[in-house]
Amino acid sequence: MPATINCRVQPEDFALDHEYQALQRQDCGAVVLFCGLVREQFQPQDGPQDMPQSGDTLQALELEHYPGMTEQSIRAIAGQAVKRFDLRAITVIHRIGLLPLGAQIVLVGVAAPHRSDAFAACDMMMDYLKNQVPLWKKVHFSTSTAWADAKASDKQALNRWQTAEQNTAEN
Amino acid sequence: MPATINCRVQPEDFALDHEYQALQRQDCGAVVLFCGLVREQFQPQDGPQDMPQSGDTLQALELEHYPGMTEQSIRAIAGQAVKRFDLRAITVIHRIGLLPLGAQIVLVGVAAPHRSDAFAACDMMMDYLKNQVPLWKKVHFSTSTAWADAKASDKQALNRWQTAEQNTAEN
Amino acid sequence: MPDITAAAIDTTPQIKVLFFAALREAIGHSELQLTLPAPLQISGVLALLSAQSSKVHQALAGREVLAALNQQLVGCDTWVHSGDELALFPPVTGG
Amino acid sequence: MPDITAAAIDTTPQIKVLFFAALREAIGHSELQLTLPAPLQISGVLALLSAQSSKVHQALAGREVLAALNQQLVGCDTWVHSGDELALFPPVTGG
Repeated sequence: MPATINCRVQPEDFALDHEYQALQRQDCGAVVLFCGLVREQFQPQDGPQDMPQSGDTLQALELEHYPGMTEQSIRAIAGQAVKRFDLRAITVIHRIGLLPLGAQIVLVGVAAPHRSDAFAACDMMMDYLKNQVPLWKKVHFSTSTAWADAKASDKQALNRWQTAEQNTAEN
Repeated sequence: MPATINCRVQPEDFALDHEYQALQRQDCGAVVLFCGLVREQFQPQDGPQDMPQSGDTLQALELEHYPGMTEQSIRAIAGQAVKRFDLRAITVIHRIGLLPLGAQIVLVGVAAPHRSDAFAACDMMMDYLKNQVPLWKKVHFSTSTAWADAKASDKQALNRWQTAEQNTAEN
Repeated sequence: MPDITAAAIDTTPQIKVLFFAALREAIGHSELQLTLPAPLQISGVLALLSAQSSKVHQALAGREVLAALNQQLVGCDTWVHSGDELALFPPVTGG
Repeated sequence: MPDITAAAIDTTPQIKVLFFAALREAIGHSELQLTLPAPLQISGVLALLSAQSSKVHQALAGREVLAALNQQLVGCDTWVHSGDELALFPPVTGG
């Protein structure tokens, strides 16, 4: 069954409730929504990250992207999700530009007849988004800035889906 | 770190946006929301279920529960999630009574510093909710009613978490 | 015989039994008080209920039944004590 | 030598190279046009860029760099053709 795919890359904020309403379908018993938010962060100094050592905390995240490729790669990820799971509607919104503490960064929403597809698809799309979409975060502290480092855990998370893909192809 | 747990069993509808706002924390980069909705369903007759054979479709779901135990077992599930994952806030709302087509049935919302915890906790709580909370669905068609059957797939889904629990205990 | 056993105990051991959903409808009651003739496991309570009423017997026969004792899901080998609240119901279908 | 090779080809093979994020800041440019002296893989383009500018050399050295050719993520052994858009950037950190 065809799925409605709605992908946007924009500086503007989005309204979760509006996107939730738009995702609903009569044949869908499950809607899963992931929202990524700008969370507090402490300037890394001598100690381990995320520890309040320097006193300087995150003021905002700046999101840079590769116009054209960003939209295209998000759409490709949604297309993969639709091929792999039984879905009826997908919404992916990623914001760019300067986003203050607490701001919404990203929304991935999925409507499906059954919850297992909705959960897996939302989870998978986030993993692809973290690893394959040309977006970069610059952390603005009050007196300095630093580019966010890619996390090994994000790469590992992606492997879950790629291994499963290969297994499916082999069987 | 302590997590705020908010569990409700109620006939009244809920506002997703309100619950989403209430879940947000400065140290949480991830919010995952699951919404279960009354989806269309066809009266099972000669053919396989979910096929429009009889022409009679679902008008409403009636949710019966075991007052006291329902609330207690939902709270226990939330407690398990907090023990197992790094979470800051959980909201579980389950509606009871007569719910028409398209109505919201259940909300499970989780706020966590990182998305892997939020996804896993939300997914796990739904599996426990489907298998261990004393709630029953009666399907109202226009000319008849039928109690919903428990699904083997829900039981299998629960095994994922129980196996992992045992593995964790063994290691 | 069961009546003599019950009378021999100081206070008559009674439990509350609740039925839900399809089981409640099949039995036609949502609640009853049951006097225990002797210490019983839940499986024994089910046998006792079936012996007392053909309607209950029919409702329980061939049906998967879950049990909650004092609002905790338990297995059918759990012992029941006086004053307990025993709930019997079909597999749950919420969420 | 490279100039002679380039001149021997009918139209001068040129590509557009884009830099993003930390790499863009380190190099000080977001975009440049590059003349290909010969058919090259992306690894060859990286070597050529490093040879042309010490700033690029420093920016690329010891840094994990991803490549997108015409807006598709590709490996460094991918061949680059005239008119291609090659983007170079650090591992992505969106989402």
